[in-house]
Amino acid sequence: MRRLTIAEALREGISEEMRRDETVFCLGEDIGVPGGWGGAFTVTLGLEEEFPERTLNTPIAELGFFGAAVGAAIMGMRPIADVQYGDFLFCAMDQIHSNASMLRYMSGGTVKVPMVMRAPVGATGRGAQHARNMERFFVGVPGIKVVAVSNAYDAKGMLKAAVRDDNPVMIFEHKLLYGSKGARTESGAVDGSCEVPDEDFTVPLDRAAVARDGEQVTVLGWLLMHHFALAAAETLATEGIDAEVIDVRCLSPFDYDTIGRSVRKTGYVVIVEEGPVTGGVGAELAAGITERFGEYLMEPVRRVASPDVPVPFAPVLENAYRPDAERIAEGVRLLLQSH
Amino acid sequence: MRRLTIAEALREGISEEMRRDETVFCLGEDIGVPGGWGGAFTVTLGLEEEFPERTLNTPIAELGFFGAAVGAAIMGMRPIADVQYGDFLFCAMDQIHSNASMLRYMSGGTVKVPMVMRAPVGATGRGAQHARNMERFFVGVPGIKVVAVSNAYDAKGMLKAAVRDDNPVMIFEHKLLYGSKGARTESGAVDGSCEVPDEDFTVPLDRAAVARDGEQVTVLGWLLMHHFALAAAETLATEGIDAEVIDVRCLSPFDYDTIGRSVRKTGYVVIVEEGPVTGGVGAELAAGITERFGEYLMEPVRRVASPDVPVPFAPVLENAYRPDAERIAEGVRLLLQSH
Amino acid sequence: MKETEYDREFLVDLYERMLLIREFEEEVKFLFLEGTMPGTIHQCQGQEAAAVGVCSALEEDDVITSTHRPHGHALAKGLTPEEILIELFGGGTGCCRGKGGSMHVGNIDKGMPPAIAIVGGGIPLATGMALALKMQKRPQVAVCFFGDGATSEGAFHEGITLGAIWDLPVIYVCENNLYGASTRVDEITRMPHIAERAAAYGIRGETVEGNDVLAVHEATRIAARQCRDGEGPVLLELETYRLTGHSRRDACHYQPEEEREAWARRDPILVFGRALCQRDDVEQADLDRIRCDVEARVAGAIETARGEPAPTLADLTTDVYA
Amino acid sequence: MKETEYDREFLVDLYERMLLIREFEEEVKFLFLEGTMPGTIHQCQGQEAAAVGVCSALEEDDVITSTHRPHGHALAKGLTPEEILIELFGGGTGCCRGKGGSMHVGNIDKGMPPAIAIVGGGIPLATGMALALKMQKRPQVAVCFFGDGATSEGAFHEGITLGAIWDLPVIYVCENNLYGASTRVDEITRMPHIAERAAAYGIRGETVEGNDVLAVHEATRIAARQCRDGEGPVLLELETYRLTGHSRRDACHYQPEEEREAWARRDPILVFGRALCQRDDVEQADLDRIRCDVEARVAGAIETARGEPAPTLADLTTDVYA
Ligand SMILES: Cc1ncc(C[n+]2csc(CCOP(=O)(O)OP(=O)(O)O)c2C)c(N)n1
Ligand SMILES: Cc1ncc(C[n+]2csc(CCOP(=O)(O)OP(=O)(O)O)c2C)c(N)n1
Ligand SMILES: [Mg+2]
Ligand SMILES: [Mg+2]
Repeated sequence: MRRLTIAEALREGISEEMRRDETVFCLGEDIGVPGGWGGAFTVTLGLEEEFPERTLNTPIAELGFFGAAVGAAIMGMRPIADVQYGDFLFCAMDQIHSNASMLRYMSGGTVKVPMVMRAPVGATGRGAQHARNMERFFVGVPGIKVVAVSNAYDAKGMLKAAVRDDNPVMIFEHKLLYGSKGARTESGAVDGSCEVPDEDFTVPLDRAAVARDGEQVTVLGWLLMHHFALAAAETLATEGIDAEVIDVRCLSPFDYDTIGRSVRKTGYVVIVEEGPVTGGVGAELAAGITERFGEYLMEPVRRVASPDVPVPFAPVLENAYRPDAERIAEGVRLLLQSH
Repeated sequence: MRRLTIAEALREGISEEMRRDETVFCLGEDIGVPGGWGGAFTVTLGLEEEFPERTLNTPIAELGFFGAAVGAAIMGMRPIADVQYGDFLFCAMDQIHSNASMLRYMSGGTVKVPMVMRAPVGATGRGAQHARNMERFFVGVPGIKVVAVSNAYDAKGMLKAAVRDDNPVMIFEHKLLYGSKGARTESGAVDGSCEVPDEDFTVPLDRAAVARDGEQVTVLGWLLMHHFALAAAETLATEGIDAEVIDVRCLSPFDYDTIGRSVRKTGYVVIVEEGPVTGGVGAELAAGITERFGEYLMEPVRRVASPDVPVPFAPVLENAYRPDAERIAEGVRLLLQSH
Repeated sequence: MKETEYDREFLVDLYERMLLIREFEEEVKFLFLEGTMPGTIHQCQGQEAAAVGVCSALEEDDVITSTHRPHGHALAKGLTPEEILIELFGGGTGCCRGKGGSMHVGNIDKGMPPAIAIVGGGIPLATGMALALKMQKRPQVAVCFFGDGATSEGAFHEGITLGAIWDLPVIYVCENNLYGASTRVDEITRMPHIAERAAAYGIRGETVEGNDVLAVHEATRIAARQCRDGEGPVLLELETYRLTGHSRRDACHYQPEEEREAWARRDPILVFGRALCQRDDVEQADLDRIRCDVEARVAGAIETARGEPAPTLADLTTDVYA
Repeated sequence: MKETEYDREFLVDLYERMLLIREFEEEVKFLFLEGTMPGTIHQCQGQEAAAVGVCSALEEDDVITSTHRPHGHALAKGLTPEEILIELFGGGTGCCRGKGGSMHVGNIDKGMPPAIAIVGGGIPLATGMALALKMQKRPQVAVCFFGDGATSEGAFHEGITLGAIWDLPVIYVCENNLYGASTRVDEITRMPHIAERAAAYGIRGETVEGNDVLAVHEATRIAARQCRDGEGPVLLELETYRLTGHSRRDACHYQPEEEREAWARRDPILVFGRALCQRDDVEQADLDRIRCDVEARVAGAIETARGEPAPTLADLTTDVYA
């Protein structure tokens, strides 16, 4: 076991899968240029050295190369397509939503589309067009699986599971969690590194993870917000509030077994989300939990999310946009007080 | 007052606004070709005769002409951009989400983007790629207003309000409600026509409409589902169940005043939606209602929507995909029984 | 036309294939108009030489992508009239199990994934299929059918850009039937020929008489060879015309009468049939016999298709994930 | 260069404008590296002749769109160093009230909407701005800046397609600096020149020595005239090079050393300064004085910008809707 950053863990996972299965290949902008950065966040750094023919640097043409990934996938390849920033998924939207997600169904189950998509999300001082949390635009879209990785272990394990899955899988990653180094270090980064085994392993694409056991309230988050939820739980613990913190991790489908177990136990739920509250992933999660476990809820599910605004640039505004540990803790307090 | 179909009402609304304000213009594919159809659903039929210079037939380039609409809007024009099928909004997604919706905020309020977007949605025997309900991809996106019109009066009034609004407004229309005639008649069409005044009028973009008063349960729907909800209410009435039926109509922002009044009265809510249940508009509506009026709810909000699948072609499957009056009624019965 | 250079069997086969498409489309049109067939249709009467000319120059294991107007391509690629018709009727045993419908017919086992009805959407897809072929070091080519209207889409530009820089074995086949829906091609570009756009990507482009099945066949044969030799992609523009509406019940009032008539005289089946009869070994009676066979074939297929069961409700939620 | 045909004042002004951009960018780079400026940056050292050459040929009420690399365009279009710097510092009185940041600087009152950081995204936008100008029968032109990398985007294709068929007064200005991020232009197209792509749209294209400010000025003047005469659009390719990283702290290891050095020798400010000194009425001392002025100007602007207040929390939720 070694401690790896998320960027390193993804890099290792990709390389191992490419070694294991020669139908696996990567494509994306600047992913493997000698002297370059290994994509926007160093994940594919050096990949072109071992796999010169399976590391495809693309032109800036997201619609084109996502579509090409779909086409290659239906012909037996297993592409891993990478956008530099999640926001650019809007450019590729048609190929993802109209082709990748639906070809299997439209073909009556005769075609399969085993492809992986990787997208960094989150507000990081770059202004509105390089900042959005794109999860909401993919959750619930039939035919696509969606996961979000908040630590290196999951990053590697889910990447590998995604590569081996026969469906299109979207992996959301957070810019502040990569642990990208050198010139690509992010200011405000949060540590997503952890011990990662040397042996081959995968992490299932439909299981949430209970990161902290607790009895009084269930706090659900993913990506950066999961880390902040853990920090909030520490604060709350000092106040005598015992929070269970779950890394939702699998966003489509949700793992209602794990979530349900917690809700039945605590009776209180706070969902934490980076991104405008209205129409976010938290909406579905809140509705789904209420439908399934409403009788156990002592109060309506509470959402702690961003206000309904684009991502502002000024640090003072961006920090107010992004929920932090204190806002999460306050959300929990308000929820528990309300009875 | 005359009885107009939705297609006619929109056509009239567009013409009147173009006469009133010469910055208003239309652009889209096949919208004003002599001898053509007036767009895919006859809405702009004949428009090019009165406004040859303000009826712009575009190439098949949704990203391009939506982007051009944004550019024209920030320069003082008021474009009305039309996609033939809502599904094609995916092609234009980047211009809508990254430019139209955010330019005002990014500019610190110095730019405005007064544009209207019109998109027909709904499953209508055309298979998966011409069938999706696109509302979910726009609800809650900061900077965009979203409405959905289920009758001719609203269609005209909201179209006019949208044209006069200084923000990007997305108008969803339903293929089965247009009342398109001649070669463009839709099989399975439902009557959306109604009396429409001759005088100038607008319908606000943030008000839901109580279409049927009732005491026992609130049924929320829009577009085609609203009509089916009304039909369900008739059936339920014969069983002694008195349903209040609300045409949600304004999807972003929601009118929680009107909705709240009803919820407080009935204590039971059913949301009806065409489209996969998971991550739909109904999720936000359910979460939002529960947060705001949870104490009045006797049972968790219930959603009646499509299963989480792409839209199938075979009529028997498509009919099962699309909620109908009977499934809505059954949803209400189950909800009321559950206590 | 160089009919004399080909042997009879080959030529008669081309004729029969075109006629099969025509007969299929005419019968389907009837079924739609009489209301027994559900959904909507986009048909290809008048464009049969494109589908048949191209596919006759391919190997069975080459692959194609198609559009909202896919019946002809599907038949030319070897899908049976039955599997397509069942699909059109919404039958559970159709080529897409009734889940696709007219705009999405295909059969991946025959080298044709479901047709892509998003205009231009098949272009990146075909590019990716060709990429797979190249990476897998297989000798096949991918053929990407699309219309003149599709050339304005970003997908056209991005797809061909990738095909070009990766030297992929893909033939981009533009059926220029002069209209995208009701919009004439000269309204959407200043360029007289779609093929000239090839230059922007540094690939070879060629304008071909699209109603001449042999010309199309030849151009495709050469393009396929070029692709197999690692010198792809190629852009072929097939000049043709649709002799029917854009979709069901379109009366085509946006097309000048004379234009329609002029193209009707260039009906690819008519023209090819006439040319065939110039040969010593082909007589009108042969062609008539073929027509009879084809009519019977299609009638039989319709009969079969009508009898097939619809999907069951349980099918609604299957095939979403693999 | 035809420096002799222009009067001194004009030429010295061009020099000063280029120098202002250079000095601005160098200071900003320093502020980023020392960590006092937040966010990320994309800078244009080495490309000053493009921004200044183009904008000097425009009227004040002409409009432009820009990209993720907008500082030079903004300064050339008449935004003050102060309003940009405040924005970069995240100040509430910046040109975008602190809500835009480096990648979105702009000031619509000066003919520049917020820069679009989605590569290619400004191209349809500029097209629409030109459409408005044409519909409003105004004499202005729109100029659309973008990079070589943007030419692969569907937005490039669709935007120019519309500009061409509607004969819009828009100049598509591609600053070909040989790289899109770390990817060399010859990896993304088979074509040696971006300008050749104009032919696919039936518009005029021209490759210009982008580091020669007068060549750029002249080419733009002619293109603008053409557009105002209703004969647009035009595609200009300005061959240039970025003498700095793609974004902050990029060491450019993907660029060959000799290439960097060769282009450093073609530094547009250096070259133009040298040419200016050939004139009888310009001496090195004049240029030195300009440099001093510019340095003082930028230093003063930084001073001012640092002192401006940040937005308040209440600003977070304003300006979402009009
Ligand atoms: C992205 C997209 N935009 C619009 C349409 C609606 N539409 C269907 S076919 C068609 C015309 C296509 O023209 P062309 O590519 O020339 O093909 P043809 O119909 O002539 O075969 C249009 C506009 C669509 N299906 N997809
Ligand atoms: C749609 C999109 N894809 C990718 C990026 C990330 N990105 C930012 S700048 C850039 C390179 C742009 O190259 P070019 O157009 O040549 O402009 P230059 O940076 O050279 O000025 C890339 C890939 C982006 N901003 N938008
Ligand atoms: Mg066509
Ligand atoms: Mg560049």
